[in-house]
Amino acid sequence: AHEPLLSEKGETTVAVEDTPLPEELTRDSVTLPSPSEPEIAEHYVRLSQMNYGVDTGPYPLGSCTMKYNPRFTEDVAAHPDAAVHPDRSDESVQGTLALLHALQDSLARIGGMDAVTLQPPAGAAGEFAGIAIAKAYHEANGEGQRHEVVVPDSAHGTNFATAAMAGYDVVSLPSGEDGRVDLDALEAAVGEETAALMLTNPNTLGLFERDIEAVADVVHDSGGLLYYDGANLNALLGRARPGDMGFDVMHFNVHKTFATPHGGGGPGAGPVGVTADLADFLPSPQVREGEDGDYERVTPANSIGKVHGQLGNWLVLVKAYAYLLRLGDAGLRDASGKAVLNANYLAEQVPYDVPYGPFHHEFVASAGEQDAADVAKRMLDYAVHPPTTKWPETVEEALMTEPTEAEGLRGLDQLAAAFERAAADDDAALANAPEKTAARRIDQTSAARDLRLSWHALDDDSDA
Amino acid sequence: AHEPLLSEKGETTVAVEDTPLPEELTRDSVTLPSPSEPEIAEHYVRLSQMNYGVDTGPYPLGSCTMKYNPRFTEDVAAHPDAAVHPDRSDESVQGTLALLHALQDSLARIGGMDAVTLQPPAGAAGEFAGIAIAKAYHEANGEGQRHEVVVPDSAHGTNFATAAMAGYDVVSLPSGEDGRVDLDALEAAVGEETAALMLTNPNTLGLFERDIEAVADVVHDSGGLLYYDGANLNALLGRARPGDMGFDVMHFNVHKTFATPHGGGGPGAGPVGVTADLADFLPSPQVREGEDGDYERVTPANSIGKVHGQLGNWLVLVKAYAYLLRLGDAGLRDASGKAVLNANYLAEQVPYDVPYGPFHHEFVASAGEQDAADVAKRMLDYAVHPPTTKWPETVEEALMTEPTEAEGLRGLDQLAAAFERAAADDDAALANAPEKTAARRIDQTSAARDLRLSWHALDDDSDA
Amino acid sequence: MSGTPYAPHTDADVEAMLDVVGADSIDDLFDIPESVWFDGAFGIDEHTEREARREVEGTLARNADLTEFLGRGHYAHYVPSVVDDLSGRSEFLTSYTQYQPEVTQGFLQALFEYQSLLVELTGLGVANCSMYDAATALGEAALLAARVRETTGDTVVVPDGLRAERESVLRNYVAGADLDVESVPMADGTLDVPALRELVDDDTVLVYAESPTTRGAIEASLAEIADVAHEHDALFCLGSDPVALSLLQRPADVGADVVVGDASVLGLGTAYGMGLGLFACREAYVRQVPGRLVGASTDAAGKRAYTLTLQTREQHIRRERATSNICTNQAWLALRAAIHAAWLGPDGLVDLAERMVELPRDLASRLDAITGVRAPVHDRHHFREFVAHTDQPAGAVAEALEAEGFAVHVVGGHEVQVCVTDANDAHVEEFVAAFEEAA
Amino acid sequence: MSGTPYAPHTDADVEAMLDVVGADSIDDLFDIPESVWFDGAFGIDEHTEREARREVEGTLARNADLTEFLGRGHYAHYVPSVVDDLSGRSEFLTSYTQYQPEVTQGFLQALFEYQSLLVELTGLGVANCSMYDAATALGEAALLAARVRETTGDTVVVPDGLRAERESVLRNYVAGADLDVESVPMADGTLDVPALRELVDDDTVLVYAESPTTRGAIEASLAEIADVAHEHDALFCLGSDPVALSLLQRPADVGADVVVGDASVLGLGTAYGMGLGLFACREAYVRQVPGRLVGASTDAAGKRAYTLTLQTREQHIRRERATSNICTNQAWLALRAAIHAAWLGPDGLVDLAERMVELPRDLASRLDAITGVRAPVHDRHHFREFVAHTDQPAGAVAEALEAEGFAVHVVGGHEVQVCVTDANDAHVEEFVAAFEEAA
Repeated sequence: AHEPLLSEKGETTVAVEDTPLPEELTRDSVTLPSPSEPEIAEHYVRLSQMNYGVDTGPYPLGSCTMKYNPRFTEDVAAHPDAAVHPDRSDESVQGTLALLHALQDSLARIGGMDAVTLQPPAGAAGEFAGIAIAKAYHEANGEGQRHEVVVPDSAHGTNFATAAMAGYDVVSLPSGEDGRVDLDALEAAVGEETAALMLTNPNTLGLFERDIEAVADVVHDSGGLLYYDGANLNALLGRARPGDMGFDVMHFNVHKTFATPHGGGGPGAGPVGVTADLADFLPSPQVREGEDGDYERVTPANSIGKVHGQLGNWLVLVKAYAYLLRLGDAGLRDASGKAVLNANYLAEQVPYDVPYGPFHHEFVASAGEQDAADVAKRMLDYAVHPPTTKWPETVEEALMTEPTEAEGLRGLDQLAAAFERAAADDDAALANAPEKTAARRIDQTSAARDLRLSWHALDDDSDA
Repeated sequence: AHEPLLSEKGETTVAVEDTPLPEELTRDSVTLPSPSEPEIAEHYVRLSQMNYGVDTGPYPLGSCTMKYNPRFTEDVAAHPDAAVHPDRSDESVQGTLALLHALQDSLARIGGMDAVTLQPPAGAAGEFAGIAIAKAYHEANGEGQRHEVVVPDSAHGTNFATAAMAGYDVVSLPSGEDGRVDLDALEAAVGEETAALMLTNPNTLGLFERDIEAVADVVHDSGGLLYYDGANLNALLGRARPGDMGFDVMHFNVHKTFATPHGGGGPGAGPVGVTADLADFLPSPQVREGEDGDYERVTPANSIGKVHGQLGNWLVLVKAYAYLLRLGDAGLRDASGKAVLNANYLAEQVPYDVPYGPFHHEFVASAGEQDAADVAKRMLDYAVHPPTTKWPETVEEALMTEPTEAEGLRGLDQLAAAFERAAADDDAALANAPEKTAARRIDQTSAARDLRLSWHALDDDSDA
Repeated sequence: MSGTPYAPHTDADVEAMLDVVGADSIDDLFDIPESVWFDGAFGIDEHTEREARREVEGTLARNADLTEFLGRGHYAHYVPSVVDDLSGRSEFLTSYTQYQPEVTQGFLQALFEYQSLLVELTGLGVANCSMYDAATALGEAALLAARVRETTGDTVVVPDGLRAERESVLRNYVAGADLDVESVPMADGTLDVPALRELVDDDTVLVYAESPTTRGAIEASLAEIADVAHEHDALFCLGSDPVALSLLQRPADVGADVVVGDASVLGLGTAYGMGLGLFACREAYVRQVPGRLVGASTDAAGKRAYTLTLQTREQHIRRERATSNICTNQAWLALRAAIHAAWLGPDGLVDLAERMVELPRDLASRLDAITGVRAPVHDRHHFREFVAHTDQPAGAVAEALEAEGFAVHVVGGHEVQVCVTDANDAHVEEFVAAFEEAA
Repeated sequence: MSGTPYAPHTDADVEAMLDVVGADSIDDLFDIPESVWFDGAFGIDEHTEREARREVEGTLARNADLTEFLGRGHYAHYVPSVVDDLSGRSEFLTSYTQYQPEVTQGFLQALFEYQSLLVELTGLGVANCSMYDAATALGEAALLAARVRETTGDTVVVPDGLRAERESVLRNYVAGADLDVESVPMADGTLDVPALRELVDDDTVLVYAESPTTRGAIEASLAEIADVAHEHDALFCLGSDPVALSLLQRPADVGADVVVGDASVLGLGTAYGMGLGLFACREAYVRQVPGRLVGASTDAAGKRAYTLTLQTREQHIRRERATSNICTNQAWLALRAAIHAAWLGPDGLVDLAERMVELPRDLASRLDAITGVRAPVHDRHHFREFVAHTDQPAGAVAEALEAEGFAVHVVGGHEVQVCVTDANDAHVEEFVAAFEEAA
């Protein structure tokens, strides 16, 4: 399967002239493809057929929670009443504000938090907002000297990047033998310079930080705050809440936990929950229910300001809210339970060693002598999407596997078979993989060395 | 690619008991698949990927007019105001009636007819309605003795079947040397027993019946009526009208000419146009504009009654109307022009003989020594949909090819290349085709001999 | 714009193509005699996509905003979003009839599954890929009966309560076969079986009964009706729908030879009367079945594969000896119905059907409590709908209800018919209040 | 229902799986200390799909039915149906970031085409796959400027007329890099270039200007502004959008080093401020670009193939030394924008942009004719929108308009701002009439 670029199907150069503007304000020309609608439909239908999605088959990407995206939430988000301008008066968008308020409230209860902002448009943006809130809090308390954020070595790369972006020095915390936070190492790492510890729980190995309360005490005793990375929240819904564990700030990934589609890389949404002490620092605006029952946008007293031009990815939030209503308490708890059951069941079938446990919604197997990335490529030949690979680095040749609750026995067994077959393949077969996909193994080195980032840059010898 | 049956993914038997009805009124149990929504999505997404559609590539099925189906017409048909019950009062469905009235009117003008019914739900149903109207007309004129319908030997099979279904004896009219109606043969065939001649123009060879006026005279002189099969109307839009050629009754195939999607076999719509003399016989109801500007449903004076429980395939009619508005006069005429240009251009590239011409929107090539059905199967390997084959029988090993206006130079050249390659293949290659499709050549004989028409009947040895 | 937006040709393409075919202009390619060349205009203005949408949607918006309590053969149930999403995939929506099965396995399998659903619900061996609607399916059933009957006959017997539209379609369908249609009276909402016994004789080719009936009553005497038909070598055809069939007696168990009805209760809804003709019959008649059949087979690699089968019954092969002239049918709606049924599953189907007994029972009792109203009129079990007697003229009641935003049927001088399903049950409170005012 | 409808497990499946893993119950699989085990309820009721739809749609329906003449950075254009249909295909919508390019060539190619569109429109060598919105793209531009500058600096200069929300985001983004934000005054709707020249010095890392400005004026001095920035080794960042860029001066031609803005004007619309952050820059800065980049390469068979490239800039590889923490971005909206742009084509884009000059010009002259109204306030060319002076207090005018069903911005004591595009131009007559009443 190969689909030419739209530009290769025919470009047109339009001279920009005789416009309603003086010539000096306008460009000379525009050269772009000018496909007819039938050609557009064919182009994108074909491209879609060259793309793996949740409906295509199992998608066990560890830490990504690629669960089924219910269709009705798309219809709800497409409702004409959802298409409103952000500068409307509060009175004229009571529906939008009511929904946002209800979602703030639901997320607060799910996280065990006292207040939630829906503004951050992605998980990383949520981290940024959360750390900015922590920073503002420390500054307001005259503790602006706290310049370090502590991050376990197995954490998501975003945690490190976020802390740096917010102006913090990053302190990497080595994991303990058991794959969890080492309390002694933590004691050594935190102190008067610590602004926060960022933690995922269950962590990236799928392990619950059993000492979480002690961890919280250590951090709090040092004057720091505890930040919860919501990437793995799908493991805990209805069975444990970050707020109850001592976390002060957290973000939610609605495109992971609450089934909004990932869209090939977004839009997601990364709401942030905080305890009461931090609520005044939330971004502006928050949605509040007024005394008359109407909803209004208000600016928290010590607001950090904004992390997004408006209220974030509104349509994504609508989908998340619809999902929450569909499932309710029992559905959310069941989703979590089946996600954990699936991971445990699948791990039993996988021919690779799983060094750490007990894990929850995901497990990290080790490909051992095999190259994990090659194993993944080979699994593509067996018609499934492979797990996340080579991370966390604390496991050799890691295969980080998260089937989610949306996979049934059939899908799990299909995954297990793909693992089995790849494990039995020799290095040559792995190195040559994939063989059965639309594209074969792609040359990353040449892509990065000889940059071709637009069709303008193409003049290649590839057999296009 | 293989997708198990839903039943093979797991059936559930539900005992029907403790219902609100007495037991003697209820069944015992129901056994059906009970897939979860993720499984349903996966199932049908995979099935769709095993299906060729207009967006997949060229679709040059002669006589089928597989043109691009504009997406916006789907949105229009999905509008909540289109979802109404047929038993509503006229006053409460003025929108629906206004649309139907406007479509009746537009089609009348396009066909050169005086009145149009939108009720027939498909082309064949349109034929049936049209012939029933002709019959009622003759009976009203005391000419009930006319018991024959004349149909050219190259005509669509439906014409024969329709006439028979309406209780007529079918007289097959041999084509002339030039592929058109032979006036002498026609003179011989028609007479006092002739109720109607059914004709397609251009005919199934793509040829315009140049003597159409003489044909009309012969039929009318015999007291018969002239019926126009609208299957090939895409060839004439804006350049000729059946009414102007002397046709008394005609049907339109909106899923051919007016771009409503064929849906894998319907729903289509087959509106019927008639001259003023026949208008009183149209099915009930017609939509009329009353004196107050409101629209109302009325029963024509000598109505044949109904050919569909209500007003036909309403949502399909909405799409057809939206298409007409989008194109307007100029667009319709251009569509026709480009359809004819495309057929002529493609025929130039095809390595097979095209015995008859000048053709319009389609041409019939002869595969000669090759088996046309095998050629078609081989073209599947070359990633295009093949033409209609083995029909009309007046051309040896016919390849009836209709690219429609929706194909551009790229698509036409792709088709030409597929024809070229198949023409160059030997018999073994043709007999083995297709090789590259999801399913290989399917055994028709065993399908018909050993009938398995539901999953209940499956107990097969196939490698499912 | 001065042409179709749905052709890819640039002006240069057209010129190049004209060169190849050796013509000066597109018009030159048309072999149309001057005398019938059309020089006029249709007078249809072209519109941008946005304009066309605004125009059509603006027209549709002239429909009044009514909550419908309407049924009588056309029913709305909640259609889940997956139906639109999956059936709307263009590989399904824009494909042709499956004459090249090797590249249309997806649709063929979906239709095979649809057939299987109906086989399960009816208990009969064969279900086709669809007829146009319930009315045309009934017409085809009568023609099938005439074909399969050993001796000729000339009568089709239908219930007196049948919708007039269905009877009219039936009459048109059977006219060519010289069959006549006779009606048998109803007794308190269902068929008058003694009267039926009187009417049916050896000239009867088909007896048709419905359950639920047009007035919403569940027919209790199906087996008896079948016996009457069979005693005279007539076929028994039952009219029903897939939701009702999930709960009511299995047609095969009561002796039905053919089942017809409208399967658009799944996947579509009322759609101003657009339908999905259900057609199932005993396996013995398979070679006389109208319409398309999908069968399982194997491909050259020995894998299971699906294909249209018994095409020799059809018009494109057998011409005037075909079992019907139908070709294009309602395949895409069959796909939608199959998706909807899969989404419900057997549990969901039975649950839904049970609610279709409970909802009208409850609503009837609410209306019955209103002074001047008696409901249901018939002492029967009901499905989805029932008839209510109003002391006020029914027309006036319906008009008053319409003024309040509700639509009901007027089915007699003092009778209105009311249908309640999962699509309108959320409005029952307001409806009852309005009814109280109106009656 | 007593669980998620989106897991396929039957009860028997669960039992069998528990057997395999050797647990008595699902709860046993959770390694959560008793002390933090949650026994409470969230209090979120479960809903059927139909109930959930009714609930959410009912909530949304509380939004007033207003015709919006609103802009200021968030614009609605007509989005053709193909955008929804094609982007909604689940292979696109439900896919993850393209970390396995061999099975995600379709999305990668679409993003490559999106990048190419922006490269063409900006004339700059690099465009990324998206930032969140215009505000965050500006923040990233400032951080890029700080990274690429040879000497350190501490100031970002922005126009005084910048939306407060964008400035707030910018301040948050640059706080970690210890940069401050300063505003340069506007002169009659566009940047005050002499004032800019005063303000910019060697501590300036970035000069940001917009065209069209937040007040809808087209900036005529872009090249001069760029020169001021470049004289001090600062980067020049232009804020615009893809429709405006189709007509206005090409950023590369006026010396822009970075272009940011909101590309959701294509394929999405206002969506309560959800955006699609446009980010393009000179090729020289490619290794400092935030966000994702798709590059062309070849596969093992020598065929062209696409892949995410330069991932070493990104957080999952480089952690705290990444160019940004962004990972999930707005990829699906980029796909939608690309489809919309393809549908328009270069002709359609330029035509649309020309109408965005004509429509506000015409509307301003209509409003100007109303007694007590002066429009446009600024003696500039405008794009999509303009500011009007009202003798009446602007708040009162806006309130009166809202009562008539129209929304406008209040941007000063006696200034309202009005935006007109192809999405609301059909309502201009009624709007002018309402304005006449209101003013």
